[in-house]
Amino acid sequence: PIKIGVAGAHSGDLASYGLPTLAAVKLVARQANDAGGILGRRVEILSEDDVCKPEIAANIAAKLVSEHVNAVIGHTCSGATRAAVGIYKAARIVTISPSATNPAITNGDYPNFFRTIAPDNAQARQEVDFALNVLHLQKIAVIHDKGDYGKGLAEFVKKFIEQSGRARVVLFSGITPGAVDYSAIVQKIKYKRADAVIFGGYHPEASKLVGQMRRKRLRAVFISDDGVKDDTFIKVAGKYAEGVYATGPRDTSKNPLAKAAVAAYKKVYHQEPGAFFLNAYAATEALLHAINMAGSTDYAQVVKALRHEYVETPLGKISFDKHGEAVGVGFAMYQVRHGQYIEIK
Amino acid sequence: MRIINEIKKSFLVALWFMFLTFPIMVIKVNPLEKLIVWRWHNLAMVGIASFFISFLLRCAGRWRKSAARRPPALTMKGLSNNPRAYYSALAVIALFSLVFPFIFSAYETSIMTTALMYVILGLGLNIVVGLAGLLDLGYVAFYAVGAYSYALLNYHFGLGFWVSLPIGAMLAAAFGILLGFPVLRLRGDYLAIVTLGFGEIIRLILENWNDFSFGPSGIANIPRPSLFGINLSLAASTIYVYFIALLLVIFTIFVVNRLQDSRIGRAWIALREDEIACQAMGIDKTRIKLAAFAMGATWAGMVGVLFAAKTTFINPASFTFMESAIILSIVVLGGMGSIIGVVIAALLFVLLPEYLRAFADYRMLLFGAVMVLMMIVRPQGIIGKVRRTYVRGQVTGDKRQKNGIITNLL
Amino acid sequence: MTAILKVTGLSMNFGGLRALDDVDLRVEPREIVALIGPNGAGKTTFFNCLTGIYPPVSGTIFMRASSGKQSRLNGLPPNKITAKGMARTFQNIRLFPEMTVLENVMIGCHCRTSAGILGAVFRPRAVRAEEQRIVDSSYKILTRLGLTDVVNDLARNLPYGAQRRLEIARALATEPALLLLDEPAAGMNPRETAELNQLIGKIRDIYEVAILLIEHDMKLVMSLSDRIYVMEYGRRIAVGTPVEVKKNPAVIKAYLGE
Amino acid sequence: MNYFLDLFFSGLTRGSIYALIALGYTMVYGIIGLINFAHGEIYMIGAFTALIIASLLTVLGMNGMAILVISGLAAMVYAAAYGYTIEKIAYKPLRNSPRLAPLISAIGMSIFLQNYVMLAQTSDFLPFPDLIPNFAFMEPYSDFIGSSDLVILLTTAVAMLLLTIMIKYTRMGRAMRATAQDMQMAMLVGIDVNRVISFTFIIGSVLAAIGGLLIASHVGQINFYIGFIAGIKAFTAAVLGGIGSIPGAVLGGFILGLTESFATGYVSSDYEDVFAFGLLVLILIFRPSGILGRSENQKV
Amino acid sequence: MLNIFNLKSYYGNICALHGINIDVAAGEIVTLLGANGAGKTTTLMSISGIVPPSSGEILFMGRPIHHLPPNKIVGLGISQTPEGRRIFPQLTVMENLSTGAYLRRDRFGIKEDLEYVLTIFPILAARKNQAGGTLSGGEQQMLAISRALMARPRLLLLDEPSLGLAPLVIKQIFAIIRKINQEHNTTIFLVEQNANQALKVAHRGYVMENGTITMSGTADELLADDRVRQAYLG
Ligand SMILES: Nc1ncnc2c1ncn2[C@@H]1O[C@H](COP(=O)(O)OP(=O)(O)OP(=O)(O)O)[C@@H](O)[C@H]1O
Ligand SMILES: Nc1ncnc2c1ncn2[C@@H]1O[C@H](COP(=O)(O)OP(=O)(O)OP(=O)(O)O)[C@@H](O)[C@H]1O
Ligand SMILES: [Mg+2]
Ligand SMILES: [Mg+2]
Repeated sequence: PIKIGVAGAHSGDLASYGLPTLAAVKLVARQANDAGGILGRRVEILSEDDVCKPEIAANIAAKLVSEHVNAVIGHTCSGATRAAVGIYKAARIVTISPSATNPAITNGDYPNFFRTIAPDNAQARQEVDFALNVLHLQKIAVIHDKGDYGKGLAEFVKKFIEQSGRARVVLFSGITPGAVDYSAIVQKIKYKRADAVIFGGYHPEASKLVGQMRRKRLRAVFISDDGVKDDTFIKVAGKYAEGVYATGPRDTSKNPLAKAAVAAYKKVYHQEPGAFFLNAYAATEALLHAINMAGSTDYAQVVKALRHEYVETPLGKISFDKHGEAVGVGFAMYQVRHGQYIEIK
Repeated sequence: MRIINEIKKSFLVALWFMFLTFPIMVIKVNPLEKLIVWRWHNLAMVGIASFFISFLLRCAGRWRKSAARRPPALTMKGLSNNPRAYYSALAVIALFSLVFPFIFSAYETSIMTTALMYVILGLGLNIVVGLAGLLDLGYVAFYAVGAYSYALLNYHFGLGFWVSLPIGAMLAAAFGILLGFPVLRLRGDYLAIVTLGFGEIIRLILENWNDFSFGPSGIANIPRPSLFGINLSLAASTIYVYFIALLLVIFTIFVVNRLQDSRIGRAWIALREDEIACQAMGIDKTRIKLAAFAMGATWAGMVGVLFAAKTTFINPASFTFMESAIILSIVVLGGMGSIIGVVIAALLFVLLPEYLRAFADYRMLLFGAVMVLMMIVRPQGIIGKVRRTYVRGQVTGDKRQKNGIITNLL
Repeated sequence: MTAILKVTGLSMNFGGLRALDDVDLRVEPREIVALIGPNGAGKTTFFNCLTGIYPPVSGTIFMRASSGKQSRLNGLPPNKITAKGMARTFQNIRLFPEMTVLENVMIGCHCRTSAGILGAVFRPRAVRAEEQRIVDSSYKILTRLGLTDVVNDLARNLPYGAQRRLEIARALATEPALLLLDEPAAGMNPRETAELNQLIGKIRDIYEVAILLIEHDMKLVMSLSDRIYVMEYGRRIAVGTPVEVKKNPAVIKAYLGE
Repeated sequence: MNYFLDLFFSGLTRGSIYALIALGYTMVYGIIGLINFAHGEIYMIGAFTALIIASLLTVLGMNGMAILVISGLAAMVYAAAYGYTIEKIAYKPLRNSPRLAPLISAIGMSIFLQNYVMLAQTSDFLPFPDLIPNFAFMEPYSDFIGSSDLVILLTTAVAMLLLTIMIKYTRMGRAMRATAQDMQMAMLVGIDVNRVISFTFIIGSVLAAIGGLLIASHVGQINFYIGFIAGIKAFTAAVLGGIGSIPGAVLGGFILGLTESFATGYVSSDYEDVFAFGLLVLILIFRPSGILGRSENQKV
Repeated sequence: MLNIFNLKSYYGNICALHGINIDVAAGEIVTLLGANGAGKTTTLMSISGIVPPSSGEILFMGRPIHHLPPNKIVGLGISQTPEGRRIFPQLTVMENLSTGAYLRRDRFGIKEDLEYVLTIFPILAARKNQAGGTLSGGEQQMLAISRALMARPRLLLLDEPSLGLAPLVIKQIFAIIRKINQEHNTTIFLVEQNANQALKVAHRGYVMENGTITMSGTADELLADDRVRQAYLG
């Protein structure tokens, strides 16, 4: 069989970002197996929980290596990924993360690493360009959730705004995820007279933050990232979600593959898929496709196939560049209008 | 008749649990979609499972009651009284730990290394909690200090593992004293919350002070320990790190063992037992407390350095309160003050979740349940502590004093 | 001065309560002095002020060490006071219950020894010798107090009377010049009390300590003490030899009855 | 000045949230001296139960007020049942054990309950319906204090008052205090200690459920992990005010909330928790048993 | 009134009572003497249900009580003044007294008893609102006895009531024991170290050694017994 390791946070506070990935891989694998497997071989999944902790990730990586997995989908968090990817590299195992966005991972050290999500700097660039060029904002508050994803992104946002010289960062501040109330920071944003908030982080904090902003009649523009471009955000934030901008992969809503993936998920789990579900779905499809194209699970062949073969995924027709970044995902800016993310051309 | 009674009781328990778990186990709502899924099979499962578990526990309880009195606390006395058995057991363990990395996979070696690291952490915290009786819920802070010392010293000054090891230990000790000062007057649970806060403060600083610690994205590419300047392959260095950990464990056991039965160790225990009497015996409470914090922290700092070297990447996510809680659990489950107990508990606590991986999703659920269960079965810890006994050395005096009547004795 | 302990004008408050009110007291070398008075008179509080557990609000405490040096004890922490040669037992027994009897006494030697952490780890010869000395002297004290048979038992498991004796042993291990005993005979039956009576006398003779004693058992007090201080409501109401005190009408009214 | 008031009211809201959970912590601690780490999980289970029942009722087509009342009652009943059961399973067998054993058992319980809810429900965040109505009369003030803030504030105040009265003046309250001070002696005067302890857990859990419902409604979302963070903060608040003291828990909650709010407003939200814990250390240095705590000065 | 047959009690593995037999008739004062650690306190705790006996029987007015929880036993009319007083330190004197009457519902009777104890211990009336923990030793002892009386017991168990008290107070306490017994016809089971005094107030006595009853008889018999004199009267 073809063994795919799925490593990520499957318990603890970050489980909601790791479990959808696991579900996605399972769904894709089941589809492949139902269709007779890949290269006639069954796809088998080994799931491992790293709770987003580097040391556990390293141990798990050693475990997956010793169990001779052919490839790994994961890890969820950048930190865990960075602790594990070197071990996979030494064992020549392809690793595709649906959610690790730290730019440092694709700096060339790890030819075995790929990802189906835009790195922090790319997303940050897009957000800043949009804020400055399209919306012509002047005073921007940059808020983040103190996590490696959110804060990493926010750092880039701040840097790009300052480099542009056309706007000011009036506030750069982290909020504590899970805190029961964000009204103090909302008052501060108000006090600083920011005309926009760029938020780095995930949708639970974003919906809490935007909700409190609007309830306190703070109408500043809210711009956020891929972690927020998620239907759950709209449902949780409800009417307060209206008008929020978020970056995300292009045209997923119309993509039939994406629709099918979400439908398949709902059928099994009776709920909306969580964060990074489509990224993970795409990662798995890309992986299986590459193995199919390579005709074997040989490391070099698969890497080559990943780099050169395009594959249709819920994120679009993608391939990977030499750093491992997905090409063809095409990022766009979205806005919530009438309870839906609408792509802004 | 009795059995029927028991069945009736178990039945009631089952009913209670079915009621208890009803909304959460049976109804699954999807408020987004206004969708409701009823999972009645779960109710049946809960009912049946709780019936049988309750019934079995009842029988076990009855059996336990009828079977004499409580079994005597497990102590190492039996073993240590029998030197031959003791030394042969020791030899077997030594041999096993020596060949371990060569007969098991890199993964198992890696896990075992983690376990050994927790042994040291447990023994270190044992000094603070077990011996000195100071409840510390922020022990992980010192661990973080050690790990970041190595990572940063290496990043900025290129210092190697072996140089950083003592530095990390000393920095951690300094932090131990730093924590010790403000909490000198605090007792029991007030001490616990302040140490918890201290642990959180350290983690938050690491998370927020990017210029210093690189924030939540952490520090990568920390070199593994080198062997006389040679850089080892991944597999070889896994084994190498294992042996370093083993060495540190032996060193820790040696030191802690000696400390326990020393003048300072006795003062720690006296402090734990009765602070006022301890002072009245001429013990300087302040110094002895600070010494305990510093000594405890030293080990955490050392393991921190090793940790950074083993993982090659660190970020603040590794140093959460939960980590402190696990280390504390190791100490308590091991039997406070008992070295072997702590060793066994550390192995248990690290290996158990690993072996529970077989249960995939249920891993942490079972882990929590086992934690509760272990405490109920052995609240005083796996190994009861035995105080050292002294045989009469060349004590001056005579052998007349046998009977207990005071007046004859003087 | 010759007195080993000299207290003048000692006062102590708890909130609004004046627990000690201008108390004077002195103890000469090798003297046994008793402190008696109704419940709540402030006797234990007096001990607590002497040993540094409570800081007195006013008054002075002077103590003469065996070297002849006189020092003021006010404001010192308890451990320093013990180091200066004052040791005590507690009214409610405060042993270290999870330690063995011998270890309890060894703790008493703490302030007369010096091994530190490094010494404990490396165990140089000096430290080993010191440990041996601690064990030996502790053994010796225990032998003298008739606790030889239980040296390796946990203190918690001792019968009450033995615990009281162990407290005395532990205090003796600090090598005091002055021993403070707080109700040593409480909870003992008359025969045990009689034994204790002899024991205290012998301790004085062997260790050449002065003893200050709080006790409600008049038989013990009258037969042991050289002098008696009587307190009521934090104030000293009488002082004198046993015979004098027994006849003092104020004492009879406040304390002895009849 | 206005900014100051804004921050003040933010802190008040946050503080009353902490206080509401801290009350349960402090009650349990007061009686058996246990830091009940599973208390946060009871709060979470209360919120989840409320969500489940509320969603059920919404689907059945009920209207606002009825949903609030029924789901609130369900949350309280279930939280109480969980609190009661947890005490029986995880703490009662350890009543005469070393002090730390129940603490570890509580940590284990907390891990268990989190994962239980995660597995039985979902790891995702779920939107929590806005059960607290928006009062029209609060509309002009909503810049700095909303309806839900007001409701939480009032609930906390009422809960504190009722509890204080109950503990001070009722027979059960006296039994609780007696049990807390000397369990064996309480038995000797005829107090059914088991019942008193169960009762305490039930009251604490009901409070947690009320807190869970109100806070989840205020925040608008829940998942299985919300209890942990809220629990730690509430625990800190309880200690700050003097653990075991009912008014202390509320005072501690407010102080903590205000500190965090002002730290965010005038310094930086990055370090709000550092300020919170820093203040805790500072206060405990000067008052080692919390602001309103009784000093444990035992008579020597 | 109270019959104990072959009672055995353990602490963990340690056997504290090796099968003892004791009978107390209604209206009697019976004293239990013994050296430290003989098991006197354990006997009382077993009667009260705090240390549940492992075998044997305890009958109270003919009814077995050895399997009942402590609160039920108190409900039947047995209350205890335990060793070391065990005052609730943070409750006021009045609150301590009213916890004594915890199981009673007869307001009027409670009030009556309250007045009664305040007349026999007038000092408590003066200390009414003071926290129990700050009372002096003697006051605490009086409070402890009063608290037990507030349950209006049929059988009062007293564990070393004279411990740590001034001579004057000891005399008072023994006088009051006699008074309670005579005026209220309360049966009293008294554990004492102070054997002289105890035998003077008691009608009968038992002597306990190492967890077994070694002697029993009327108070006068015991006072006259040489072994008792030597071992306990000093
Ligand atoms: N820590 C304290 N806080 C408040 N009051 C105290 C404290 N310690 C003692 N007291 C009070 O001070 C007074 C003197 O108490 P102390 O213990 O010194 O009496 P004592 O003479 O030793 O009596 P006894 O013979 O009963 O032991 C008493 O009224 C007591 O309640
Ligand atoms: N909690 C306990 N755990 C273990 N052993 C105990 C415990 N309490 C008492 N014992 C032991 O049980 C025996 C009987 O003790 P008990 O307290 O009943 O004696 P006593 O006759 O009341 O003595 P005293 O005069 O000291 O009050 C003693 O040997 C004692 O060490
Ligand atoms: Mg006293
Ligand atoms: Mg007794």
